[in-house]
Amino acid sequence: MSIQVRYFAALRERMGREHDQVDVFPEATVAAVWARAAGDTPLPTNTLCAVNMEYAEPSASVRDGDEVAFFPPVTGG
Amino acid sequence: MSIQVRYFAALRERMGREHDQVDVFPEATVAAVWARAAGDTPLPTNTLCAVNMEYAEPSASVRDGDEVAFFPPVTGG
Amino acid sequence: MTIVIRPQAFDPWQELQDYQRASKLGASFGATAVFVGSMRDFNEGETVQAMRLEHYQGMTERHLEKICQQAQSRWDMLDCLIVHRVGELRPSDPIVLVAVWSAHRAAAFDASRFLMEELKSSAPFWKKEQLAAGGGRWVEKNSPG
Amino acid sequence: MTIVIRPQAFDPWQELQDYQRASKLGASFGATAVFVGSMRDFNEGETVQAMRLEHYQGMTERHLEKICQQAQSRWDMLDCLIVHRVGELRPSDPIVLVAVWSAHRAAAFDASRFLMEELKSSAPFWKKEQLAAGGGRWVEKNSPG
Repeated sequence: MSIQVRYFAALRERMGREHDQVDVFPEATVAAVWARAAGDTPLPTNTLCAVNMEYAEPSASVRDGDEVAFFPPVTGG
Repeated sequence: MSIQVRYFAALRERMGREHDQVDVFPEATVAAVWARAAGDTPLPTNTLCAVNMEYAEPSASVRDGDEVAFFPPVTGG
Repeated sequence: MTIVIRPQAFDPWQELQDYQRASKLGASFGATAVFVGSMRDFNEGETVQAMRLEHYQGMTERHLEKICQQAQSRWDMLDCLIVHRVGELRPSDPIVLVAVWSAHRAAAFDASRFLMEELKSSAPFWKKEQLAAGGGRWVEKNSPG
Repeated sequence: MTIVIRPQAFDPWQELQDYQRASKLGASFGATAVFVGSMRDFNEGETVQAMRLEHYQGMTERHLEKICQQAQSRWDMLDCLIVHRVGELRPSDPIVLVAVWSAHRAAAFDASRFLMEELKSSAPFWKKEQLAAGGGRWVEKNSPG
């Protein structure tokens, strides 16, 4: 399955890129998407995850074509 | 002692006037000022009292030259 | 800290724009909380055509200053503005504007609400409604906040 | 219910004036509660020269709509407006405007505060400060309200 991965803010800077396109096995989780995209880098503490623009847990599963985003705690307002 | 008495809103309309000038004995209270100004009319329930533009109880005493006001519950804002 | 009793209609957003432009607050404030109360055309089951707002000149200003000072002693307010209309009002006319500037949002939220509740429960203003069905009636008491 | 993400500077009072004039609220509302968050020139012991506000286009709008709907289900809101700045900001620039119109004041106060707290704790925006002393730093988390 092909997943579009996006990074924001400090995490985007740390990754050195805005997005990735990764292939994962069916039934893969958000955490598996991270592992595939980031290689050995563990998911930083406090990182928030979203699937198709809705907050999701790392244990949530993804589907082909999903957009998965990773970002630090939000600081708007 | 001479006291300036003022009425506001519904109470002003009920009294049929905006103010009175009354003479009371030394050590007179706000309640005594009312009695002198209003004659037999008892102080309507919920009436608020002020002496020199500060809220006061009917039992508060007044001094020569004071301005005493009577008015219904406030409804601003 | 500014308190204005105004017999003319006012636009609260225009007041705020003018007030803030003239102020020396600069970039010290991070939060502004504002409340505007306006005249509705409907109250307690009746259509209201107009309203007369009476106040106790002198005591009203003094009392509003006192509640501003109370707010200032309880919260880190950088500034506050109260504008209150008196006289003859029409539906949709703004009645009251309360604005608080502070460094952080909790103080602005808390102080603006405190000022409104104190104003409504204790500042000497009185409303008389002119009903569409004819006749006038004094509003007897404010709803709890 | 209107949500605007704006890359240009805005004057919150002008926004409110324009929005309310164009609205069909008439004399149905008795209460408007507004919060404006603006950029301070000082944060966590440092003078801040400028700020960049990043967001997740699409998710941010959708998330703000969701919290407006939550507020609408909890309080009798007649209307609400959220304007949030993104891009390059200077000290004293407004960052966010939240406004709620309702018949009575408790709903306006409660809903506007709810919207701000939800926005700050969960809407995908991120601030990067440019310090006067040199260098940039990401704001790590929002203060509790």
